[in-house]
Amino acid sequence: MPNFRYFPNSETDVKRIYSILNVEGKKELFEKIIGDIPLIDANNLKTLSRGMDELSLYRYFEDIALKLPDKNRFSIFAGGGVYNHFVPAAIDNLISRSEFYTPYTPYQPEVSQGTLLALFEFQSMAAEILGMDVVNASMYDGAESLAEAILMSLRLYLNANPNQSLQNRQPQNNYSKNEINPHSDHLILISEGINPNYFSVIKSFIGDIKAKIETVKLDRKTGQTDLSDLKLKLKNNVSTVVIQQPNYYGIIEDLGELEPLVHSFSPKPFFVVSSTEPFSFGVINPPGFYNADIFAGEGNSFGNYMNFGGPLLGLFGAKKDYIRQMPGRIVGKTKDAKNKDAYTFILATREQHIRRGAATSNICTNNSLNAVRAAIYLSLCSKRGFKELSLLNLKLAHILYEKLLKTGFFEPWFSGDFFNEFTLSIKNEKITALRFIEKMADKGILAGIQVAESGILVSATENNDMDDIEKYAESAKDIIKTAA
Amino acid sequence: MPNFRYFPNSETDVKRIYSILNVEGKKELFEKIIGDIPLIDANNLKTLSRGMDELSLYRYFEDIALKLPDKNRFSIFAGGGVYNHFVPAAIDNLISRSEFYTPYTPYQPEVSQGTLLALFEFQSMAAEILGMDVVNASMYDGAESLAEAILMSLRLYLNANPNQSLQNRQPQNNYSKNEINPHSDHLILISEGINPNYFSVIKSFIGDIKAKIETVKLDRKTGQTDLSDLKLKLKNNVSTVVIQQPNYYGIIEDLGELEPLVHSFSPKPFFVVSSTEPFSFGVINPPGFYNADIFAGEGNSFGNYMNFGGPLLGLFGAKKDYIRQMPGRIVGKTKDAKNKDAYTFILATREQHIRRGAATSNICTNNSLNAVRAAIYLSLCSKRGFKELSLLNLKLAHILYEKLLKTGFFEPWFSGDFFNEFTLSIKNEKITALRFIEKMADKGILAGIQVAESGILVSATENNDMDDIEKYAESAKDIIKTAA
Amino acid sequence: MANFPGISGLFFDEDLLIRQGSKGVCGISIPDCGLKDSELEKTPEDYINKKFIRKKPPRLPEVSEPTAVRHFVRLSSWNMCVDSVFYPLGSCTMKYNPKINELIASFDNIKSLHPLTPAHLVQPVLKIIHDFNLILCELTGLDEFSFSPQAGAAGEFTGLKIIKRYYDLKGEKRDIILIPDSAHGTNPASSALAGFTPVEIKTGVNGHIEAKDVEGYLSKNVAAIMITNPNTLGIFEKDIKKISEIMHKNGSLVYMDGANFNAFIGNVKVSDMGIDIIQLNLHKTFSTPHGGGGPGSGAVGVAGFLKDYLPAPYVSFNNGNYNLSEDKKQTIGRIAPFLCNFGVLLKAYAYILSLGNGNISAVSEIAVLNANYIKKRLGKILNGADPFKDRLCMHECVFTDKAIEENGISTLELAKLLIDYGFHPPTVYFPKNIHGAIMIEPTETESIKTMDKFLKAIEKIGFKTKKSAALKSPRRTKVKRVNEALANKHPIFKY
Amino acid sequence: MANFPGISGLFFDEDLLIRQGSKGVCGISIPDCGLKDSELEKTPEDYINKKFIRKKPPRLPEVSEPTAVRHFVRLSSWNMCVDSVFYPLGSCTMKYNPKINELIASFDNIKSLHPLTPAHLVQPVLKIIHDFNLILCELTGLDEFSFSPQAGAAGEFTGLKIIKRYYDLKGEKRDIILIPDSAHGTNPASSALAGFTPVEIKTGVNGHIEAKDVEGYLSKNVAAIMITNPNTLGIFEKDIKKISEIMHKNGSLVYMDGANFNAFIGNVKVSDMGIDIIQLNLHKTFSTPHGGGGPGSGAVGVAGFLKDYLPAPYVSFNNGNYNLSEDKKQTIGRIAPFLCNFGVLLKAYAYILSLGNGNISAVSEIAVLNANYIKKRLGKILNGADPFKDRLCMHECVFTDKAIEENGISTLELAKLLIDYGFHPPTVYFPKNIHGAIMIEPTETESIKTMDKFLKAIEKIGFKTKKSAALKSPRRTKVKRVNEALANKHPIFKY
Ligand SMILES: Cc1ncc(COP(=O)(O)O)c(C=O)c1O
Ligand SMILES: Cc1ncc(COP(=O)(O)O)c(C=O)c1O
Repeated sequence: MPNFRYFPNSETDVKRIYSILNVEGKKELFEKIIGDIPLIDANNLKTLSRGMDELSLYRYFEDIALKLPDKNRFSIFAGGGVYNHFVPAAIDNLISRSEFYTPYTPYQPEVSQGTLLALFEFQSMAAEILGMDVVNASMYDGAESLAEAILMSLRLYLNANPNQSLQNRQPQNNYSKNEINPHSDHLILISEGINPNYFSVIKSFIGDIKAKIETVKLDRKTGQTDLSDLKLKLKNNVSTVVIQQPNYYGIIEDLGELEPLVHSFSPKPFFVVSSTEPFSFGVINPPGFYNADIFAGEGNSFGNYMNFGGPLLGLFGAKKDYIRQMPGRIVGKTKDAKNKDAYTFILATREQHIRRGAATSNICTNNSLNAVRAAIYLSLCSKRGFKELSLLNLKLAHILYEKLLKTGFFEPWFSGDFFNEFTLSIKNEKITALRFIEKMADKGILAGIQVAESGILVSATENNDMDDIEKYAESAKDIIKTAA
Repeated sequence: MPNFRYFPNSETDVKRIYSILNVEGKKELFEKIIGDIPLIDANNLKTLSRGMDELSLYRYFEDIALKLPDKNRFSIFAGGGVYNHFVPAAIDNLISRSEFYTPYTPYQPEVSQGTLLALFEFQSMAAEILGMDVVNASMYDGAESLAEAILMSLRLYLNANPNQSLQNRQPQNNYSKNEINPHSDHLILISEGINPNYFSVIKSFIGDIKAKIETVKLDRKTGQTDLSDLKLKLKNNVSTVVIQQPNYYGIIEDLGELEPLVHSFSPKPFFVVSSTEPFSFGVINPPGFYNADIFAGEGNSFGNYMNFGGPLLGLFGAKKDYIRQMPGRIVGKTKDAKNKDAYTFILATREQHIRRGAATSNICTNNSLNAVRAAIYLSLCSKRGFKELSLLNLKLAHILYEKLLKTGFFEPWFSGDFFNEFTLSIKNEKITALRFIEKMADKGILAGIQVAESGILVSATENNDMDDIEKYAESAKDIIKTAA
Repeated sequence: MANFPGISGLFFDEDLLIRQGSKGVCGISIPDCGLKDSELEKTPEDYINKKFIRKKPPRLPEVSEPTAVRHFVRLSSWNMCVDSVFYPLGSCTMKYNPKINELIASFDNIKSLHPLTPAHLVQPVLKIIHDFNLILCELTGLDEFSFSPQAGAAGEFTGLKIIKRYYDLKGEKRDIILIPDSAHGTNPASSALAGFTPVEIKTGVNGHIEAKDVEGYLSKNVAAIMITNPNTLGIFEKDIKKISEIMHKNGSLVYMDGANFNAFIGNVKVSDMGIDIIQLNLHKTFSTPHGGGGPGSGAVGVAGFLKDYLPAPYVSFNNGNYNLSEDKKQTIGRIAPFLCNFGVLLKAYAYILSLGNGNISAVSEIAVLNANYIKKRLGKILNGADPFKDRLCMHECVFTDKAIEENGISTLELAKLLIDYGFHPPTVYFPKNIHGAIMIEPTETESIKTMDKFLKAIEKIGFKTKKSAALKSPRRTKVKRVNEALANKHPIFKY
Repeated sequence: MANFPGISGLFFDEDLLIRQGSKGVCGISIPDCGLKDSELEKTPEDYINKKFIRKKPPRLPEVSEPTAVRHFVRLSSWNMCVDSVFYPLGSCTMKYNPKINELIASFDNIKSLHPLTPAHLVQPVLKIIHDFNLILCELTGLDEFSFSPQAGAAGEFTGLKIIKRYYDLKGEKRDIILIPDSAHGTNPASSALAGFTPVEIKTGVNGHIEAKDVEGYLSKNVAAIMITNPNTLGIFEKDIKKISEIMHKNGSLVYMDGANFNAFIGNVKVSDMGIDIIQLNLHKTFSTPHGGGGPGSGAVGVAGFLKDYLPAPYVSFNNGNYNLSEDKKQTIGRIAPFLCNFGVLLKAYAYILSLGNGNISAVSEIAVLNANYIKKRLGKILNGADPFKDRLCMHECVFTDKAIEENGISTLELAKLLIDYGFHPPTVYFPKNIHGAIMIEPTETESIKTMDKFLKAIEKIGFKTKKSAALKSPRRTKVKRVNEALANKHPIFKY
């Protein structure tokens, strides 16, 4: 048995256990347990070296980091679902406390009040920002959250319209009836303004059930979901309408127009709003303001790093009445044996560890730590800071937008209002969006995301100052002008 | 009153206090207190800008960091009192815990047991490594520690030889007699092997008292303190002999020969050993092994960063009998009211906050946090790791030494054994050590420290691997060969 | 020190932050980003239609940075965690989370990487994912892993989707997944989510599924068996090879829930058990911290014939370049919005590089030894409570409440009493097929010394504790027994 | 929540690490640094003379990384700290330590900088030191600062050395330093260390030194007065200008202990008080954390005529280049082995840049307001205990034990009882000239809400606590009242 820095037992300790167990050594131990399945000799594993001390490991990854774009010299104007916001130092300091990052899920509330209270505060603050009644303690990310929101809307729709439920929904086994994934053949209307990756994830989730997806067009001019197309597609079996706010192209949807349309239809479909940038709700009206039934989106902008795309922070909110159909954990306030305030998970009977096959979701491990980061972040921002930062994002994006248009090399895709993200097309056919992004990257700028041959989605956050913005405009001009 | 992120009181809160105090505003407040001294308007301060949000501040220092040698591409072979050792990640994680870095000195032991126990462990481990009876809870750095050690030796010498004390040592005032700084005219012998910066600090400390300093030569061949010169200089009024181990030039001193000489002289001088690299004591015999009376040196190599030279970690140890003359804080083990183990500062009557002008030192704030870092570091190293790392340092330095000699462009200054540091001279007169260091720096190597026109002091630690060492040798060859 | 780690000490209570505010106070300063004064003065109305503009800002706390920091520092102190206590939560593999891995994952250039950065700029990152795949393949004997799934349950869902698609494309209608009664709740839930009907099969008396029992459940409707190995009783599924054969003969697939991979990593390959699909919980076996609930990473691996079903995108390697590809013909599609939980995966990768082939097999060896040490010693203490007395367990062991109940102590009370002794309780009342289950997983990063104290505590609790004291437990904690019934009766989910 | 933050909770006891080891275990792995096997096998004897080689390795713990980490995590939880409690330790300025400053000081390229890196490579670092000097000069009105001193006491020593050298070079033999009785212990100790004889002068009834009293102490032997302003009673030395005049007229100098600079930073310049030399404790006024005892930084500033006496080296600026220079003609020499405690200074610099000229004066304004709020309210609660009832204090206030003693509670007991209420005690029994002194410094980073709770706690302690309870305090802490007498009788200073 090799000694290794993470093993507290010495060779002698290990020998002692072997002798207590009356087993001679590793070979006998495993053979006794696993029978005739062959043992491997790990020493022969070819994909691994012998092991690494900490210094070598540090140098190894340091080398890797040095080969990546240098964070401190690379301006990021890409959004598309993940935004480059600044993370105050207090968050990392607090989250690096073992008590936050090394416990398990708070199954024993008496020794987990810290995480539970932080999550309760997260739920409360997120609910305020979204204007929703109730927000859960996190989902994986915006996409998974939205897919689960659609499943939930199907369940709700079935409950509200029992006659619309399909054939046999009886349990075929000792699990109670399958509630996660209703076997309905309803129609889900999804705006084309939804993030395309989210759309893919939804398809993966919905793919194996009877429900169908139809998309609702965007207005070519404004970039908002087309009201008349929605009207056209609102049929009798539409269970759900999904809108992203601001939408993938950065455009602020007119939820005030969309929602009445949806909710006045009968049988009433569920109005599900998503967002990849809830920072927008510091400036624009939140989903709850427009009577959204469910909100499901991404909360990574709140105190989390981009992490090359994960882990992120799935936000999930709903109207109070729907709480029992929500997926994921919810922290509630209660009392302890001495009648003092205490926090614990509530409504666990929705969840897989109690309800198993009939749970409202399969989610178990979620993204709690990211939610705690968000709780710290929003606390630091405070009421005033959140609003002001949001406004700053709005301004920076608009300044960049104006500057880019002024170069004469860009054309806006849409006329609709936007928050901190917008879509442009490049006016020189000799250079594709992809090539443009590559060329810009050579100059230390991640210019955005390609959304069409010549279409580019650009965002700005407080991490982009006027120098960065000027540099973007100058570099873009140079590149497009000289493209041939 | 401006709102600022570090101020929890709102404008209203501040107004409330003003009204409670019956004061109108800032102007009145300060004028009432300070009378006719003019108030300044901070807004007009020219050396400051308006203030910085965290993001701007971060970017500001990030910019500065980018202009410094990139730690990840710069090999450091400079020692000379501060060594470039690797710091395991666990240390930073633990030290970043608020409970370690944001308390004050543990004046209230009941709420400071964490720091106290950690310091007790530090004292214990440092005492083991140095072979000394007792080590205190830290000094500022090796130089200050050594200067205080010399003062302590003077006090001890006076106590041991009361007839040798000078004229009137009576208190002239209501402070008890001045013990920190004995007005003696004794002689302090200091080996020329002492770090020159330490020597300067000692001179600053000793400068205003009657004691005199004389240096003891190094043997030109071995680089060790010259026994015959020491013998020559050991006179009746020598209170103290100071030797650094390994000495400034990296040479291991033959303490086994020096100590008997010192201690057999009568009246007996105090044998003070210093070190800037106590990592050596994983391989070589520690000061205590040679019956050192006091050890005073630098402990920064244990889990601390170089920090451009500060804060460092002053180590101070002594024989048990001398504990009451030691400077600085000492943690001791005791019992609490329920007879359970508890820790607290002991022998505080030595210290300035009790004894004021008659304390054994003026030190108050010390370098506790650096000592706690060392405690964590030595715990992680553990018995085996400390020894092995020490040996690794020895090997790397010797391999580098051999490689450099092999280039034919270097000549050793001394023949004595060394640990992880050695002195060479450059064999091409066309290039000075200074120029050599500059040229090497251009190649990403901090080659060492200039110790003479053509002399260079070079060290190696576990942070220098064979690639770095090869690169050093190759680059050195190129530079010296082509120097003209 | 005390005989047991649990003692009483000074805590600091803390109000909700929303109650600590003062009007206008805020814990950040807003950058001006170089905006001109004229721009700084502008309002939302200058940019967007008034109808969109939020009038009532969200009611967030109004606190300074010091107030917020003190709040969360105090909160944190109310948590137990792996770094503060022995945390033998069964089936959770609460091993030590190495600090160097946290440091590496927090390197600026890594944590601030946008997922849609062009591939040629992120080659080293793609290479990590590519190489980690090869390592997991060699460790399991399977042929390709996808890192899309964000946690174990998502991995199960992904695996089941693959099964679904496999049969769909084969034109076979199979909608049953066989799942042992000891399975984790996510197994049936994921099956249902993927559109299957989970059917429960009973564990045999020896603590594992008997091959012969499986036969009874078979039909042409059975798509797969979803088997946790070792199972949540800590018992190795001895018949696994035979079960795989039976399933394959039935035209069905074998899914293994690999959450307990820590039990044999580096010593046995799952390919040798006939496994077709597995998910590995990197946040368990591969040491990434659990974060008080997440995030995780649930890599899914498959045998060769299922490679083309894996989610999009994946990292391809062609002509010396790594790329994000979506060209798998039968892919089940996208599971996550971006490539993977890279921030988690990276720590797992650093962990496996640290261990290397020289130390990896010792992980499971010591994990199994430690669990058996507890099983053996606790089996003596809790006489009659070890349902599998004569068997060696793997990484965890499970006891009934028999012995303690005879002394009037319930499993729940044991759990709460252990807290006062300074230990996190084991997993309790799971799996369901063990009466009052107490499920203990020590992991390889705990010492005999620690386990001995834990065992002593259980002995004291089981045999020297009065019911009245048990009812009042835990008594040292900040909050005493939490009223869960009340919490559910009147849900209060925000302030 | 509870009315007061102090409540009881679950702690974890922890043995000395040396008792937790197991033979051969170790918490690091040794790199091979690319050494060949033949080199790896070598022993010390292959390199150095046998006589030097240590035979018995130091007896250090033998523990794994998890064991060490858990140990120190547990230890840490036994500490009170600014981030967890109100810490109104008088004259210690326990303000909030901004996290961003910690982050900046831990940037790789900064923390790993060798002090002897050639100057042309470290220009930005030297510029920081240079610029910080200018800022401190403008804030104080003095003409140059040295950053050599490692803490406040070292700053005092440096200042006193300057005084010493000044008179030596002038050929005047002056060896007395006048020091008020309320001065911090370091003042007389530093004076003695610098070769002076400290002479104590009495504080007047109004809490400050009366100019007329100073006259009585004057002689040609008086080198300087060393005056803390505001003094440790929190009282501004109202006569300071006059005292300076008197001293200067006597040919003596005026040294100000600037540890309490937080009281008027940004509102008053010390040059306007006639100060010749000052030390500023950057670890107090400038927000750098105190680290449970240190490190600190005690920058020393002087008026123009003393610039040439400052320690070596210093940062010079010539022809666009920053350099380390040692060319000051009358320099007292070197105080520290390298330039300064840069790791501390940098945080202080970041702090002052954060505040800027827009916020800096609010620091002292709110610090003074908060202290006066406590003074006023507590003065009512502790009737008769405020020795300077009708005066405004500055950053801190001080009370006698009169009111509480009437109720049988001593200052020490008040301190220990406050702990149970969840507050760090104020500084107690200092300064000596106040009976049973209770010295409270809230700083500007605490809220009225927090102070109100603290005041309520004192009220309860002073008037509703039984002596028997007081004697047993603190009772919530891990260890109860620590036996300091025993500790000193039989010193045990290592395991
Ligand atoms: C056996 C088993 N399977 C699956 C899971 C689910 O994994 P996750 O929580 O990562 O979704 C768990 C986690 O507790 C488990 O123990
Ligand atoms: C008034 C005063 N002067 C001097 C000092 C000494 O400063 P330091 O502890 O940094 O040496 C202190 C520190 O407590 C102090 O309060």
